[in-house]
Amino acid sequence: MQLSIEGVSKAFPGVQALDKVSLDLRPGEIHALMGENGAGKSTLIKIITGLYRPDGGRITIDGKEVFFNSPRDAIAAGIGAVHQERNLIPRFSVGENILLERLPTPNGLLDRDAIHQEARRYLDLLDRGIDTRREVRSLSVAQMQIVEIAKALSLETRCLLMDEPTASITEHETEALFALLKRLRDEGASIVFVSHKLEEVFEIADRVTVLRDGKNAALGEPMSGMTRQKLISLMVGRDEHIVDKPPRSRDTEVVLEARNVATVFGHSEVSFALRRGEILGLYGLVGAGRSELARSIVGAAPMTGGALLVNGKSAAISNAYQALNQYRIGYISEDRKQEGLILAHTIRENIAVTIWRRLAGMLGLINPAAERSAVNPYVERLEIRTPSIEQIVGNLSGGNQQKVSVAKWLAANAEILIIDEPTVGIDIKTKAYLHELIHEIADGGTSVLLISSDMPEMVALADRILIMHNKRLVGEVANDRRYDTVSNAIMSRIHAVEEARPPAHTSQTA
Amino acid sequence: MNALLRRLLLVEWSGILAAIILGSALLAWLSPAFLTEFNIYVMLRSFCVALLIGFAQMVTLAVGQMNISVGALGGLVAVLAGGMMEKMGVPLAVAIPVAIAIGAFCGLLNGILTERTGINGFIITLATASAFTGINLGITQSIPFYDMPPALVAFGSDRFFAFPYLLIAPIIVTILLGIFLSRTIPGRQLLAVGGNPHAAELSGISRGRITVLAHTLSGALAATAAILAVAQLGSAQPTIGSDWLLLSFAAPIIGGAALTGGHVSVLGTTLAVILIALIENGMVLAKVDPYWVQFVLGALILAAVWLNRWRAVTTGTD
Amino acid sequence: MRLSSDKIRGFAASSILAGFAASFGAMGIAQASDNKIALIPGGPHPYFAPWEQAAADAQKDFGIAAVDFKVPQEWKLNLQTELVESLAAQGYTAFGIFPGDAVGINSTLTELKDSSIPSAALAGCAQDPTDAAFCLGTDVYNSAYIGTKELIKAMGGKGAIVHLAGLLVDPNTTLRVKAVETAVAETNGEVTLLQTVADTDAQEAADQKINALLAAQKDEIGGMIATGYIPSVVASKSLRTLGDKRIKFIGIDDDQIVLEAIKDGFVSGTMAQNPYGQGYIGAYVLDLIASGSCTVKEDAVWIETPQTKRFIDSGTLVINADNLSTYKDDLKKVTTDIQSNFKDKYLNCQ
Amino acid sequence: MTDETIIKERSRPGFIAGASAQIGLLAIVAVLWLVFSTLAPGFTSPINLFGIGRSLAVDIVIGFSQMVVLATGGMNLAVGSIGVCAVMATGFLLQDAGMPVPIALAGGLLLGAALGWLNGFAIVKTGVNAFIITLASASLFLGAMLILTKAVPYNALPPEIGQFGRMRIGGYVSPLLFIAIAIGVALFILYRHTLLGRQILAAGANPRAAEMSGVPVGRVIIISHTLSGLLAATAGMMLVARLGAAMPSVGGEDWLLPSFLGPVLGGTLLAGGSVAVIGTMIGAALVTTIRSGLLVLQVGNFWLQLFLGLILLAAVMADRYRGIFLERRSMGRK
Repeated sequence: MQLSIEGVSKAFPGVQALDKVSLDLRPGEIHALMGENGAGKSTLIKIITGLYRPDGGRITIDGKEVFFNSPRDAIAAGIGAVHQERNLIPRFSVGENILLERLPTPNGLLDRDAIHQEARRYLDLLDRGIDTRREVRSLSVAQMQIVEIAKALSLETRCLLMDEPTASITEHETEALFALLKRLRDEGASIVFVSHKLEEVFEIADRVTVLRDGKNAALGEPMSGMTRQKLISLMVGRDEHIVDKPPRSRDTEVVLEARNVATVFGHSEVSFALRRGEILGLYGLVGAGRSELARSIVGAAPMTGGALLVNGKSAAISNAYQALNQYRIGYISEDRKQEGLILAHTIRENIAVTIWRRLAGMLGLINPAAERSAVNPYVERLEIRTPSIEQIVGNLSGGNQQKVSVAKWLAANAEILIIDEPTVGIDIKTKAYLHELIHEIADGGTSVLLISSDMPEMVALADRILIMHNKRLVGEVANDRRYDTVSNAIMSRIHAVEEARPPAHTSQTA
Repeated sequence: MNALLRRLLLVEWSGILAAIILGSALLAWLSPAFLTEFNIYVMLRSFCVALLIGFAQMVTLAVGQMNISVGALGGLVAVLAGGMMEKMGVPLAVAIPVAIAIGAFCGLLNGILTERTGINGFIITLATASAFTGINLGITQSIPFYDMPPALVAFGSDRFFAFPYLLIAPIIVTILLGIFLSRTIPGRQLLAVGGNPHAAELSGISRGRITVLAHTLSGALAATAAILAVAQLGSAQPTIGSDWLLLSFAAPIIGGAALTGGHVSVLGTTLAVILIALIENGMVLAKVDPYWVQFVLGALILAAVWLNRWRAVTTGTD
Repeated sequence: MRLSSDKIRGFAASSILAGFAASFGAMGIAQASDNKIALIPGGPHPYFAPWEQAAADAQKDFGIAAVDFKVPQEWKLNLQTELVESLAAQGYTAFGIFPGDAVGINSTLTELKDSSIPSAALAGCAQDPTDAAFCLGTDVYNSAYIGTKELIKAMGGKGAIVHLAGLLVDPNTTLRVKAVETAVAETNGEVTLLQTVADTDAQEAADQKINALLAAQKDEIGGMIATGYIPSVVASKSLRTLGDKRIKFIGIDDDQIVLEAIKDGFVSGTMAQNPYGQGYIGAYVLDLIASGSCTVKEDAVWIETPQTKRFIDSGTLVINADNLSTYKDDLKKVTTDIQSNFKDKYLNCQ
Repeated sequence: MTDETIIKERSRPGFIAGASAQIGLLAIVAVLWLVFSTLAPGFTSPINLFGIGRSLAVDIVIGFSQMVVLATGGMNLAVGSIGVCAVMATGFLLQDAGMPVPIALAGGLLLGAALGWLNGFAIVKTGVNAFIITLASASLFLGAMLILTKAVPYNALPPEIGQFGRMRIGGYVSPLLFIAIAIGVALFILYRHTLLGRQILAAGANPRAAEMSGVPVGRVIIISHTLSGLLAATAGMMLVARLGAAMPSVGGEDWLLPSFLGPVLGGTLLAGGSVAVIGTMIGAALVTTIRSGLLVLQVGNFWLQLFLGLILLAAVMADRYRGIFLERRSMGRK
């Protein structure tokens, strides 16, 4: 299918999101769509999938102009998509979600067996471990992402738009996805691929279109002639700033110690020590139980055994409120929208939520001026791009949202920060900035427990790396900032454990 | 805990079922009249209208909406049906479908207004509730229509042993609704829109059309409830529906529906209505002092809910 | 001028009652007046339907500028008081009110009095202390008492009875409960009160409770008395469905369903009230008071009830199979009697 | 434009719903006042204005008692039951126990707050939906009241209570209206300027995120329900003054719709996390105005409800299209 976008524009109140943007997609290619957050990628995808109507320009399929009034029209025209937002029905089974808009009804009624058989076919392309009869709300974030992809695949459209499909899945699954995409391409499908991970783009894309501030910065350039630096400068307009900081020494005192911790999620014998001012990485495949461990540490889920010591003293943390206010432990959730931010509230309120107690004066009154002056430095320091701190957080780009999330915890003055997937879906510039910031936080004496599925990120940030597999810690790797050796060491450790026991489903995450 | 019990406990309505069984056993022991044929008939009959009221609200809850006008709409349909039959001599076979169609139309109106204006369905149906009641009172001047066709009245009171003929209607509706919500495309789409409207839309489901569908269905169900109420009471009273609102929410929500939409249970709602009917019947049978009735009602609802909560916590299916 | 034309129309009116009334007008007892009188029920309810005709007749017969029947949107105290306030703002000069809430209405009546607007409680009474000029209506206590006596008579003086009462939070319900208990107590144990079932004012609730009751104790129950409109209707229907003529039942008000059940022998009787007369006489007297020509006689021979010291019985009679066809005439006669003696008995007029 | 454009559709102006939305609703109320006073001179007569103000005052406070719970994303179906319990408690303290007025009022308010606390405590401890808990407790509270009082009203209260209810300031205004406004101001400050208010809104908008940020969500919900009980009791006290008596028939289910009407019309979301204090007052004013206007216009007896519904519908639609129009215009400028 020859999909062509010609000079499309779209304005929202206060913003020109797209300004005469073009994109041409040929049959049998993987076309990368790149750009920083806010550059207009998602808006463009929403126009192609019929969710938005463009103010100007035209869309043609095989030379004929098309008008999409709803996602329905786009699907009918043969365009499938994986959107950036989570688009699953929580209470529906995996199978039903995959086949949602065309559930099989052989005699007027749904045929559940057929649904699960059919869904299985697509899901098996990516992950055999997910049961199609499970309710989606019981899946982990990564598993949901895989379901999303299977859902898009199941449309069997000749054109597939993928807005950051790999954002929350691990390398293992990414590899499977890429193999699949390549096969589809070779069979003649056209694929638009949006990602912030340059490594992935270089691995898989044939051509690249770059957006910057709602305009074309590059239009369908072949990847063969592209270098990393050139791509970055197209997106950012300047060169990438690469953090390269030597690992810190680790002879400071232990601030957080886990001794044989067990949890309701099934963790057992988890023991580690986090020292003052260090960044301790926690790496693992999807379903390894990293986020769940973090949640147990801050008291959001009960521990069933073992002990936690904060500053050498035994700590019984029963909720996140206590974790923050008594033990100064903060948790920046991977699920920004559900657990991190209050999207409907302003930047000021989101950042100040952790420090209202400190700001409140007589009778619990909060002085608005004091609040603003407490918040403003963080907005400036983190370069949160916004016209005002009264902006609703839901209206910010993903990167800026993440900055707000981090700012909140900086303001809270936590001594121990658990940071879960800090740069998922974040553009390169912001990502680099956040990396710098995390280093800065650690240098300032805060201890960081970093959870990330992004191997380069892990290598760039952590001082040492714990490896978690199936709810157990299976090893520790020292980080010398050399990507190849460190990632090899980690992966071979995981594979060794994997081979030592019969293959377990990775889907048992609660 | 043996495996069967554990599996049963996993089902979300099992707590209510347990409450029903416990309550029935207690009542059978307390009052010999409880298990008599006539009392069973009485309970089954009182359960009919309530169940349809619960369903009328349940379908709007499913899509993430609310219908404050269930009662007003039911009242309007009741008097229009009564008026048609008494004043215009419309035969029963015509009047019933027309009345249900009127209910569906009123629901359609709710749906279209909600969808087109983008105003919260709560507010729209609050306003239309007042309008429907106004038409009802304007037509009847608060005087009921009495001359109902004998066939309808007989349908409302006759029985086959303990089985009231009136129960046929809710049984059919329950089965159809169960199939509709679990096995048909519009039914699944309805729950999909309730569960995640944005995702449903991206999957090519028309959110607007489905919302309108839910309201229309709600109107038709409320109309059916109204006709049953007319049959049951033997006259078309303008006050029909005036006390439906709270029950309409209580039944689906006690039955496990999420107020936020996307999750409802036909079986759960049915059991909740049975539970409520049982409690009310039981209080008369047990000769509860009238001043204690309200208190006992509250305590029993709380106990049933607590039982279900205990089940959820124990089995971890929160 | 107005009087004469009204008089002619009055004579033309076919009803006996209108004839009587108009002849009073002709005798010069009533004067044409500029009063605007509102008759306000507690809410929409079939009981009050005759008030509309009563208002129209009174306006015509007594030459009153306006007698209007105004209905609160719902059976709620605040909607009734808002209606009264609004009508007072629009210049109505007298109010005949059914106190949907016997206690709650009083502050509004006090306010009316403060603005020199007279008011009377019609159909039911406001609870003393009240600023209503008088209460013309059914003595709820007495009606329930007589009804129970009637029931006991029908049962042959012994057996067990059940009381179907209305909303428990309504003060009148409390009185009715007491009345039934008193009547039962007077039988010295011959008759027992098996159960009181309350909150039967909504269709479905009544249907459910009454049927459950019959299911449970059909054989023990010798008789039932209903003191609310809806339970009367529902119980009549249930007894017909059950086909049980053994259980005696006394209802209240003359709803068609109840009357037919009496005709067919399923119901022993019902306590008729006199809504038309309440509205008609009420308007007549309020007009006299509001015109300033008459005041209420403090030392008149009022009936004293548990609710108020200034009660006038608008007539309670038992409808049974015998007087089914004639009770309306009986009530009209009662109305005429009360109206013709009202001035002398209860008012001081210049 | 951001990658999160879609959020815009669901987002809303600041946590105190945007001033412009409230100006729109206020404008509609103003237009209705203009229409009614032109068509029916009786509308602006002192007795009518006084009546409107007094009904409005009670409706506003009832609305507030629901609003404070809506802010947490819950609801309180027991407002009416709490109200009537407080009313009867005050009646008892005044008439049977012979307490002085201030102590009796304080007793009633305290009982209201305590019952609200009980609701909140049960909700937080059991984790059951607020809807179900308060549905059950509404029955429990009302039932307890009936058992204890046998539904006998207290109508021999000290006369100054009734006098207060009938008092007119400047011939037009009821002191009750000032009480309602004062409560409004206090709530406005609470949500805008205090730690507690902010925490309530954060917990209502996204309880998980708030919990993670160190907001004591459970405590905040309990406090909100306590406040709701206190406000319901306040509305009850106002009715005691208004009626000069304490009766078992006030409150109950009758308060349910008005309690939602004001806040929701005023822009409080049922989903939680936002309150519209001023909006609640305007929303209540809208309904009271339409109702009173129709009464003054003498719209047909039984048809009045129909017109009430239609005008309400027209008003909310007018407000809605005003919003859309403004949005379009601001885009046109771009």
